[in-house]
Amino acid sequence: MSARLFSFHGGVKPEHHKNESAGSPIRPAPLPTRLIVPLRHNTRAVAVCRVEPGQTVLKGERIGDAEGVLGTAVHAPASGTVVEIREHPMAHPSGLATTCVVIEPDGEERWVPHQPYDHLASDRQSTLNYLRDSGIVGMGGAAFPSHVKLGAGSGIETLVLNGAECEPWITCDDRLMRERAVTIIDGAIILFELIGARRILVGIEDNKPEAIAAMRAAAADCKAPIEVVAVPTRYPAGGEKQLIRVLTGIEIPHGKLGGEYGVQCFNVGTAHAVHRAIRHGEPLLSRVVTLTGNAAQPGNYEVLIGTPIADLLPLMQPKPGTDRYLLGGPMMGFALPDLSVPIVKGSNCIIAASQALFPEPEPELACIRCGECARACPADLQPFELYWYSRSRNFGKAQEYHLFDCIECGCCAFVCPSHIPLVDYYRFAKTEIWARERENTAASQARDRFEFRNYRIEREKAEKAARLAAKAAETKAKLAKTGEPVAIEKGGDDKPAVSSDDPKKALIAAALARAKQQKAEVEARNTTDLPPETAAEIAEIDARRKSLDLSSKATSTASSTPNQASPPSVESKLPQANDAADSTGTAVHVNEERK
Amino acid sequence: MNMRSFRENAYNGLWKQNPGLVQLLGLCPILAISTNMVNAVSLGLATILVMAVANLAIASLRNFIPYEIRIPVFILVIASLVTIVDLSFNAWLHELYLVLGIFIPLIVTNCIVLARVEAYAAKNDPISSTIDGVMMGLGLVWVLAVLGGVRELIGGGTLFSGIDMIFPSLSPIQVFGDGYHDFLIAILPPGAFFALGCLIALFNWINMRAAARAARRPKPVTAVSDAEAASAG
Amino acid sequence: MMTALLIMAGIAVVLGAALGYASIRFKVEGDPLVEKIDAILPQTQCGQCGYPGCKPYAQAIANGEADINQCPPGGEEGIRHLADLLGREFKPLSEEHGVEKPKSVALIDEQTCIGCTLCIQACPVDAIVGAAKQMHTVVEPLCTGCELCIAPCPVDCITMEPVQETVETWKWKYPVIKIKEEA
Amino acid sequence: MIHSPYIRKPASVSSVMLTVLLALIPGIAMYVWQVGAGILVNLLIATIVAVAAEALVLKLRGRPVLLGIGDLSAVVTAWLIVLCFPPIVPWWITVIAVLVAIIAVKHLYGGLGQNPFNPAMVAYCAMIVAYPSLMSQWPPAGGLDFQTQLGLILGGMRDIDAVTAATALDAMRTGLRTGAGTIDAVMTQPTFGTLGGRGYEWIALGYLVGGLILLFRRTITWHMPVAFIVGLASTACLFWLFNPAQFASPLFHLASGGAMLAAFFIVTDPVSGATTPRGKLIFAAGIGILAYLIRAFGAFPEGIAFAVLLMNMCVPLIDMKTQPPVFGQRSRKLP
Amino acid sequence: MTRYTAARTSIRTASIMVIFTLMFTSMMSLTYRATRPAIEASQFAERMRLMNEILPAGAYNNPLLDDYVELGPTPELGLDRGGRIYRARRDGEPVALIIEVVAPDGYAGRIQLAVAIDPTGRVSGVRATNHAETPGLGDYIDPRKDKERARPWINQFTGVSFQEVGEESWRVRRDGGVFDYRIGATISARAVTMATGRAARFALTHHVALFDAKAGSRLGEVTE
Repeated sequence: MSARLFSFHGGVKPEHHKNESAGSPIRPAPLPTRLIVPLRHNTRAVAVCRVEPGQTVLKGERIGDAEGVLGTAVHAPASGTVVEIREHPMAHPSGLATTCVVIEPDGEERWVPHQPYDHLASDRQSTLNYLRDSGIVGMGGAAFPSHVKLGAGSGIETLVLNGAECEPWITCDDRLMRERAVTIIDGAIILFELIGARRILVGIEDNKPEAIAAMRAAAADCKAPIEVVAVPTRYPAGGEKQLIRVLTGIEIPHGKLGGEYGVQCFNVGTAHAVHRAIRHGEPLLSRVVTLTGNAAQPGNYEVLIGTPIADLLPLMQPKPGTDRYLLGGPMMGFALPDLSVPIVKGSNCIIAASQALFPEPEPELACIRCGECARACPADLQPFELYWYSRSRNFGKAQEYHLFDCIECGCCAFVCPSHIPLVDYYRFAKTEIWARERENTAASQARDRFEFRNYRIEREKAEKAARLAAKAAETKAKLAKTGEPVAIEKGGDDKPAVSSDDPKKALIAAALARAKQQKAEVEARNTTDLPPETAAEIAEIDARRKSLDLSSKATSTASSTPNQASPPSVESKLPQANDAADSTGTAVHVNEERK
Repeated sequence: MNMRSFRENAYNGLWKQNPGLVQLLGLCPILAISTNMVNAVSLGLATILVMAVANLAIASLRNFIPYEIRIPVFILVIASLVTIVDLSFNAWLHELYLVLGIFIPLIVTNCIVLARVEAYAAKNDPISSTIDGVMMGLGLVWVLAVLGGVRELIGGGTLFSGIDMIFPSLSPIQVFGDGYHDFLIAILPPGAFFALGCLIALFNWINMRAAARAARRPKPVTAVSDAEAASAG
Repeated sequence: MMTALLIMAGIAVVLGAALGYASIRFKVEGDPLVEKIDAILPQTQCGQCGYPGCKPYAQAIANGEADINQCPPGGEEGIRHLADLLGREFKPLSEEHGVEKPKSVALIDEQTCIGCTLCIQACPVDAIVGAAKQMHTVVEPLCTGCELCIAPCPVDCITMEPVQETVETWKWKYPVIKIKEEA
Repeated sequence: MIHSPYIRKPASVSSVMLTVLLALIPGIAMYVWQVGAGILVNLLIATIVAVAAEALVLKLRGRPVLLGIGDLSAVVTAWLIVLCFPPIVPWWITVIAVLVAIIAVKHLYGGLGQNPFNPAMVAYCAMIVAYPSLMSQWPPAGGLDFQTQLGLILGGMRDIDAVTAATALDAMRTGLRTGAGTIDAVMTQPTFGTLGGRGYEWIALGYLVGGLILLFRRTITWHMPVAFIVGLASTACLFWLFNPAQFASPLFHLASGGAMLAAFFIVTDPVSGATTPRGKLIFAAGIGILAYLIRAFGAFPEGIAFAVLLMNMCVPLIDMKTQPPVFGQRSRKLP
Repeated sequence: MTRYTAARTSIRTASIMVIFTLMFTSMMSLTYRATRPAIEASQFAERMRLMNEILPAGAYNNPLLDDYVELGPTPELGLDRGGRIYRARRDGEPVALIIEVVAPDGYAGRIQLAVAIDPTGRVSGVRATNHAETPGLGDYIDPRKDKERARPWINQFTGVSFQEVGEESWRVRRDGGVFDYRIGATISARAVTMATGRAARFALTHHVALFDAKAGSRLGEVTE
């Protein structure tokens, strides 16, 4: 209890509005008529579907396999029948659709066979794979795969458990800690053992005294070095990096994971899910969601992943005046474009919004560079400069001012006296920059491929010329025997492609030509010139013969590309360019777990 | 040399490529001497002379000047001409020289002369080059006259002050009378920038309006009729 | 008088010689401008500009042979960038070279395709794979949407499909500044 | 579509500006008490002209007029202009100054938030350069009744020399330049009070009180006033220690001229000033130092306005070079 | 066209450059020669006009411009590199000294003045011969630019005696002296006034030595 606390720069203190829902215990939400389980977790990771429409699935049965570095598995949240696999709007501000598995639950809740997993007896990698196949991701909001976090870095000193829950209105973690402190602590100890940390710090904002008390009680019962720390209530103290800073003083730069700095952070919900997966063998099928806002019955519900949000709304009984629903907190959440979107692993809260609670912002005024935003920014950015450059589409400058360090926490827009939607400008600039990067990558790829194609065509021409030259030389040799040297020499000079003055080159050309000739003996000689002129004609007249004719040409083209002499740098450049694009993309997309 | 290219030269010099408002060349003398109208116009006239002669000289000699050393040669020619003008004024037009004396050598540093020599005279025949020099000079003169007049009027409440030094029979006009408090900043260097800025803004505004009107009208306006409108106004 | 002439002549000799020397010795070879223009062009290699690819068009712009408004895939934004780079005035896209279209990729109707390989030869970026008498497929990420494969196809089995927005490519909109007149 | 955050702090530009106006009231009250009510006439004129000019330009630019006027920034500019000017300056100088500030300095650059220069200071500089004589006529404290002041402002009286006096700074400068002797000898003139100009030192106190209100309300941060005062006072102190007979004391410099007004109301203008914390310190200290140098060695007795404009020009550079390290980029990674 | 080597190009450009230089430099020098007499005549006339403005034409009858003494550097008159003093005589009797004096403390730098003073210290006339004072503000020291055409400011010195006014009062009013100044432009007036005063004192103290010196001679150190 004597831990020294650090502070992060900036932050704001909005009204917390926790009391509305904090008092009601977690209740299970009723089974919906249809579960819509997205195969996509976030913008980057998509699971590979392994079920077919009409198939019967058991509760907890895997329906999607993890793919890629950031992939995790997807499971059926309830037993029933796969009705269809279709595009359905996902929980994303764009409201765009993604592939979802639609399951009609049979209500029998028949579990797939499962048993506890002994992580102490298994090697580390298989435990990580087990967690991946149990679909464990961060429950704070960004749904970052936990096995990736656990796999990154070694020599981790501190495991931080994030129970700060700093966004207003949200109380799902608060309730979880109050009611299931023991399982959370157990999950934390599993994580602790997996990464081999030396201590566990649980950070909880000091406006949740019941949760702190419950967690302390649970921590006191176990032997692991756990300390439950009350951190000052200040948004965004629950931001992963901010909480690490507050508890340990370590600052993790943008694009880096905590593992490199000897600290790793997990949400309390994640710890709970890890406990379920290891001790009970249950994959991640449900999560606690806060239903609150302009509602008669705000509360916390245990909701199956894939439950359409529309099905949850009756539980909280929205009051009249509700004009939209927010997913997530009011600082970082978004208004749902469509109420049929399903709850996913990162959905922590649904707020019924009304004009009284969340009024329309006042009209945007000019920025007066008062610097309030810079004072509130927890990432120590200069938001007004970012705004200036994003607004004028000067994206290079915006990046110079560390646009991508922005965590979109909304503090700047919260304090802005000119009511500028600052974060919207940053989001706009970020997606615009990504789009441009994609375009540039595509353009340079196209340029390289185009140049390579030109090079290839040139080479083929040169080879043809060389072949002809070799033939001519042969004839010349033949003729030389018969004694007509002068005329032949002229003939040789007429081919500028092969410089006959260099004997070595001529030798190589001759050799090439010989090799080529052997191959070309089966080839039709005039194919290069043929297609444009006669294509239509041939197509009409004799499809069969034409295709026969061309088939040899096509195979020669295909075979010549990879096999023959390596072109200047182009081939080697291509894969590299792709790799670079991938890695920048990855760095850019790494989101932070937050609530 | 036909009428058409003469009109084009005139339109370019007086309006479209006006050295003071569009090319923004020779800002140093423009800003420095436009404190009153008489000084401004007088220097403008001297500039016309230099530009016309320099363009004529370079256009005549252009085939003998290698590309590599064209700039030193141009400057040499211009500087010599300016010196000759300076000396001649001093000897035979001494009254005018007293007013303009310190400004005439400034013409050497006026980029507009070098710019026209480089951009036009080095590529065109002597006659149209001379006309170009005169027209560019006239374009500069009217800008200078407006600028000098405005600054003098606002800054001192007078017009044509100093005219008595050139024509002793004439005297300056006190436009606002004795009670006028001189708005000194107009005559001081900042005033030159403000006045030129406003003039450029006005110029652009007129052009934009003309373009908008031309776009509305079904038949596009030819350059020649615009030139007439410009020289008339 | 003589002294003045001699001094001037001396200066003239030195400067003239230095400039002449410099003009030969420090001549800059190559044209970085072409690279800069090429970087702006969209690299669809569609040839709508009248040149066989983006690089030749860049070369032509740099030489002053082609205008900056001949690239429909680059669109208005591309023309604006070129105008900025070259210090020219913006002008609308030249109609004879085509119109700006949403970005599309070619799609080969697999039922109709007879495997003639004509489109393979037409593709400037080798984005179509297949062999004779085999069905061909467009490698979608590589396709620049140049439409050059459409004309050669004898059975008209290639269509251009606009690229759909996905969650990955979705962009936040520019915040609309709402100015509300009060009272 | 409105995006997050969906909640906002109840803050607005107009409330900031209103606080600034309220904080100016102690200084104005002192002004009326010590020098006379003439200043109120000019304040009224300036306010009306500023609001009218703002409305006109907004209308011409097609911007919402009421929203623009409602932010009160034009009124703040107008008040600051008047408070920098001699209180008996003819009404038309006030009008021209306000028009210059609102139209030329603010709106020609794009309106509120876009002007690189402090409008009030540009207006002051333009007027002192354009009308140096009228802009140097200050009424002695308590020397003129309201009737006379009104006559001077509205232009009835011409013989202005007879009723005015030099400011403390001007008298100090002239005294030292004409070789009238040392600081002590000059300070015996009736223009001087205990610290600065007689009467005017009370006004400075009024501004100080207002400034403390702003600090207390967190409308401004401590950086700029402190850096400005330290910059001015320490430079003055350096010269004063070097030669106390020829250079006035730091206290004199703080109490005379517009030092206090500048410290809390002028250098703290957010639009044209530096914004990063370190940048604020450099910016304001730079103004203090330059202001002293112009006062002591320049052509005009008061140098704050010129110093502000000079430092305004450096703001982009200062802000660029003083960006605080972003989260995670601090040199110390571990505490 | 053949390709030139660096050396050949250098020789070619250098020779063309020399031809042009010689051509135009000769043109310049010819013009210079042709215009020199006329220029000198104009300059002479100009100087005489100035002299006659501060010294009535009939007041002297010696060739004024030839009757001068050269001064070495004289800080008292602000002459860093020396100057000339012309001596006006009528039938051999001293009438006035015309002193070139520089006021170093003008608003915009140095103000050059020509001051005519009779041996008793009475100023006969003052003219600013060269200055850069602010147009419209400080340039009233030049009577041609003075808005008060009827009563130019600089004419107030005419006929004023240095001895009568006294050194203490030879200042502008603002500094406690007797001379007028224009509101807002005290510095110019102050500079001219003080420089005129210094010239008058110089003339008063040194007039014997100055009138006695041989025409065209150079006075190194002026002594009593």
